[in-house]
Amino acid sequence: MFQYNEKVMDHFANPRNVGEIPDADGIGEVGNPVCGDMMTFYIKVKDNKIDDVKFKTFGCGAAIAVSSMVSEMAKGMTLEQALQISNKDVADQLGGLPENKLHCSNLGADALHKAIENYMEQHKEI
Amino acid sequence: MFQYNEKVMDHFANPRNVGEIPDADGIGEVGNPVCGDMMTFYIKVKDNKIDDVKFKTFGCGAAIAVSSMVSEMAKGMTLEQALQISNKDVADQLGGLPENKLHCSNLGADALHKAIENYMEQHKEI
Amino acid sequence: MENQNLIYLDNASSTKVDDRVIEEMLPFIRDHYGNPSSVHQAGADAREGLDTSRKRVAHLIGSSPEEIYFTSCGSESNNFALNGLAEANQGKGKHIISSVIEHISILNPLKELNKKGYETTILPVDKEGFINPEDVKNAIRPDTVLISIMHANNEIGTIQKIKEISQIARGAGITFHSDGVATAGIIPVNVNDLGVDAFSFSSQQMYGPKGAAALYVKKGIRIKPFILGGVQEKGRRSGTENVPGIAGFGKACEIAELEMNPINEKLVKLRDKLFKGIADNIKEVTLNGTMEKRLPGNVHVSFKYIEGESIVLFLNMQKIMVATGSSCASQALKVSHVCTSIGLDQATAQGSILFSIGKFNTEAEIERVIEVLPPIIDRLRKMSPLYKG
Amino acid sequence: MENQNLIYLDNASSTKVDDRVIEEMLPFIRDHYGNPSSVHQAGADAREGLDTSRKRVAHLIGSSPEEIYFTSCGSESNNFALNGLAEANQGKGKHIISSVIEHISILNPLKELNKKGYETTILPVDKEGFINPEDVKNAIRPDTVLISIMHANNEIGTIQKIKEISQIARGAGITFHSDGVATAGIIPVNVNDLGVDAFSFSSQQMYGPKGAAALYVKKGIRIKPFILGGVQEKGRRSGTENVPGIAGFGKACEIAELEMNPINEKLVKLRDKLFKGIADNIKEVTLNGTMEKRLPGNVHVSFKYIEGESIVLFLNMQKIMVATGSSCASQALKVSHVCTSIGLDQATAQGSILFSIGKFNTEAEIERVIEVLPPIIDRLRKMSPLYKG
Ligand SMILES: Cc1ncc(COP(=O)(O)O)c(C=O)c1O
Ligand SMILES: Cc1ncc(COP(=O)(O)O)c(C=O)c1O
Repeated sequence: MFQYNEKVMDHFANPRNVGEIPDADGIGEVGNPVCGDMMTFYIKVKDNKIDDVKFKTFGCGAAIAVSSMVSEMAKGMTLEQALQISNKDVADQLGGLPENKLHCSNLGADALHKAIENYMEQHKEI
Repeated sequence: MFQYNEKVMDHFANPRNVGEIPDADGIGEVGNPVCGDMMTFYIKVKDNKIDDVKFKTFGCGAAIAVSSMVSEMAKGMTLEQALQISNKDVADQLGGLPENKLHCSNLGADALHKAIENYMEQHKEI
Repeated sequence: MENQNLIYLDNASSTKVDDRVIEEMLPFIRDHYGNPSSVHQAGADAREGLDTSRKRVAHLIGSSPEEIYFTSCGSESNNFALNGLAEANQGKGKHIISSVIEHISILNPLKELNKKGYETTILPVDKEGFINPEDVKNAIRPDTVLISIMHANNEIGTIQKIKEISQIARGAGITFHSDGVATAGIIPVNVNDLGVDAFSFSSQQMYGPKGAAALYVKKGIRIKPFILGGVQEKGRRSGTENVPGIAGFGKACEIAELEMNPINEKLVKLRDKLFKGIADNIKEVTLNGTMEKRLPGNVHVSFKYIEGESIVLFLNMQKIMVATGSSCASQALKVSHVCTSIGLDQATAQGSILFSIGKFNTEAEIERVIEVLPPIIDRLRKMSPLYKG
Repeated sequence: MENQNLIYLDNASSTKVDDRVIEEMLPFIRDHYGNPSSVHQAGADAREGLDTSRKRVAHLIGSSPEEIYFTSCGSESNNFALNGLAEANQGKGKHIISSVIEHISILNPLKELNKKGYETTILPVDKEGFINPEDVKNAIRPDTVLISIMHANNEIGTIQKIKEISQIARGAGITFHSDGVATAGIIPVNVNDLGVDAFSFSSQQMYGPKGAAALYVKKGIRIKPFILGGVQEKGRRSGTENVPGIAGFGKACEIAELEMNPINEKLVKLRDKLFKGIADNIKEVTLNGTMEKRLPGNVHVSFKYIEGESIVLFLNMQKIMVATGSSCASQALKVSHVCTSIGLDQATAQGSILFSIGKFNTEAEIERVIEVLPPIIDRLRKMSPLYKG
């Protein structure tokens, strides 16, 4: 039994939305090399919606697949909707992750949320 | 590797001199059921020589082979010669015994000696 | 040695491996040689062998796969259980209850635990080999942490009243281990029915390969690891797994579960035929153990006046393979403690023979034994100084 | 998975079993199924498998057969050695010296010994992975009972100066154990030359089957038994022996002894070719370990800015099987302690890959790796937030 299912392997092998957005509206970073996974998310926001999203990930198969899946899920969502995405939703969308990957590598939603928060801080309408 | 060599197995399968001598000149007994081996030796003595020897043995393959070999070795020997036979000689004549059989089962010479001593006690010439 | 015509009646010591088990093992010897801990496909293939096996092994005894820890042999499972359960629960106390009739891989670790400050109560058995559950009850102390009573005895075949004993243990809140090496895969075992918290069993007694065994540990029961290192077997039994052996073990469990009933019908017939054949043709024979709750293939008898190893050797010359409890035949040079524990005197114990019938034995083989045995016994008795008949 | 065209470069984790080894095992799986402790011929046939193997295993390391104790895996040998040697000699004291670079089946038992009141000095290594013999000397105390230093490291391949260390140990009258799982059967080992009192090694790292390993214990050295029960392995490691596995282990030792030299000439060539191919085609790669005293098939590198498991997975898609020390790929979720012990920073350690070349690998396979690897590294780096290049 291979540790990752086919959907995870597909997102790992062909990750969607890899890259940076030079003029991103929000940037979010989670993880560090000690735990083995790091993700940086970039978003462009238009009309309170996620117009574009890109990521860069240092990490294992799960981390890359999770990043890819989150980016795909988030695109087109309102910021509020995107903030609702949980790490568990992402794992579910991927058809499940190995037990031992659920904690360390499944941080994609957190990275996305950080990017949104980063955007919101810059655009606080008082 | 079978634990006993061919010579031992031959003496075990076809033991020489099994039986009792009803009018034995000497009887020697060694061992007990606790250690798993018991031997009784019977001798007939003529002109200070072992004229006939028989044994009965309760015991393992080694014990039976040893009894058979001792009986064969002793027949025709003077009593003095027979008293010289050591348990080690018997094992050697058998081409060797397994290590763990050297102590408990290799008592044939002792039984023979006891039979000779038993004869001698009855025939003490003062 | 040519195996043709060999009559193997020592199935309690080790069984012939079922061909279907060998087929299951071969791909794991030849092709799936990866380490189950490896990330790549070769690792995954090996891991799959472990996973499949764990499910099958668990199914045989009615446990969940997560409760199975693979080990290398029954003795390891027993050592793991005793040390692991005693030490994980020593906060509660240091008293252990077991029985005289246990396998040496229980009795010797208990002696070692004695040296480490544990106290042990070793219960006696009656002449049929039963431990009295009342004795267990009476032996319980406030500081009792562990009870270990074997499911069935591998020599005389007596099947213990494990359910009664486990109820007593449970009632007192004491962890209960049972050595099931002689029963799992042979007679029905369901760990929940039996009420055990831990259960040792092994592959080679059920037509599986040597080198694989297991310890069942009920979820929630604390146990100290036995081999420390990597996280194999959840870190409780580290070391690269014997994948082919474990795969074979799993298959053996699966087969055993499916085929146990018809096999046992056959074994009981052969057993009873052999019993009768011996009793009808040979005098002064003791049938040891009990008739009611006996392992199906077990014929354990004592021939008076003669010693077991020489019987084994004469039978061996006829290509009949059996076991004896005689001291000469044991590497430790001690007569079987099981024989003496049921009250056999030393001489009778020395003459004990175990014919353990297995699924590959035939009626013709049993008939051959009945034919060959009497003259051997006669011959040895005529050679024996104890025999006056 | 089809094994065709699979490029297996994870020989440090487990090796493909040599066909001749399988041939040696099969009769012991199929025909000689007796228990080696049994008196009859079926027992003798199995025993002969053990005896033959023990001679071959002993011969490989220059010991006598009586000094070999069979176990089930390298971890068991290490646990046995540490616990057994420490406890048998605890009259002398309770201090043990070892190193940071040892396998976890050494480090974890040492932690457990700590809990039992032993003190441990865990020596550091330099950036090539060497333990300084002077450090060993300086760590010795009057109550030091045991020194355990591995022969070669299974990850970075550094071969320690065991002779120098054993001389220090011997000079101080301290028992010296070495974990030789990564070396026996791979590079020449002679226990007398090395001067070790105990030595762990295993079958599956030398083209033998899983489930068999050994501990050499020099005659006269006291060691406490590991598994208690019957008198198998002189009572120090009880339990029915994995006869087919052990027979295969013996054959693997025999083959290794005969063929080691030409194999290693080939391995060194392939290793150096792979080294060069990687260094020439990929930037910011660290070659870990040392060039002089390195295991012949070992290519351990760290690719900066990326994580190991994803490299392993991409290579796996190309049917290339390798290992990584990254935390994500370890079941324990920790980055390799070996990588950090030689001073790699965390990020670099996460990107470490071990290509372990074995005797079945070919030059064409190495060339394929050199071709396939650079675009994978490139792709992952382009995905990495750490890579600015
Ligand atoms: C140096 C070293 N020691 C010990 C072991 C443990 O061996 P096993 O996995 O067979 O228990 C290994 C395994 O890779 C090793 O490389
Ligand atoms: C009841 C029982 N327990 C434990 C064992 C030990 O098993 P192993 O020899 O596989 O270590 C045996 C072996 O015959 C046994 O019969």
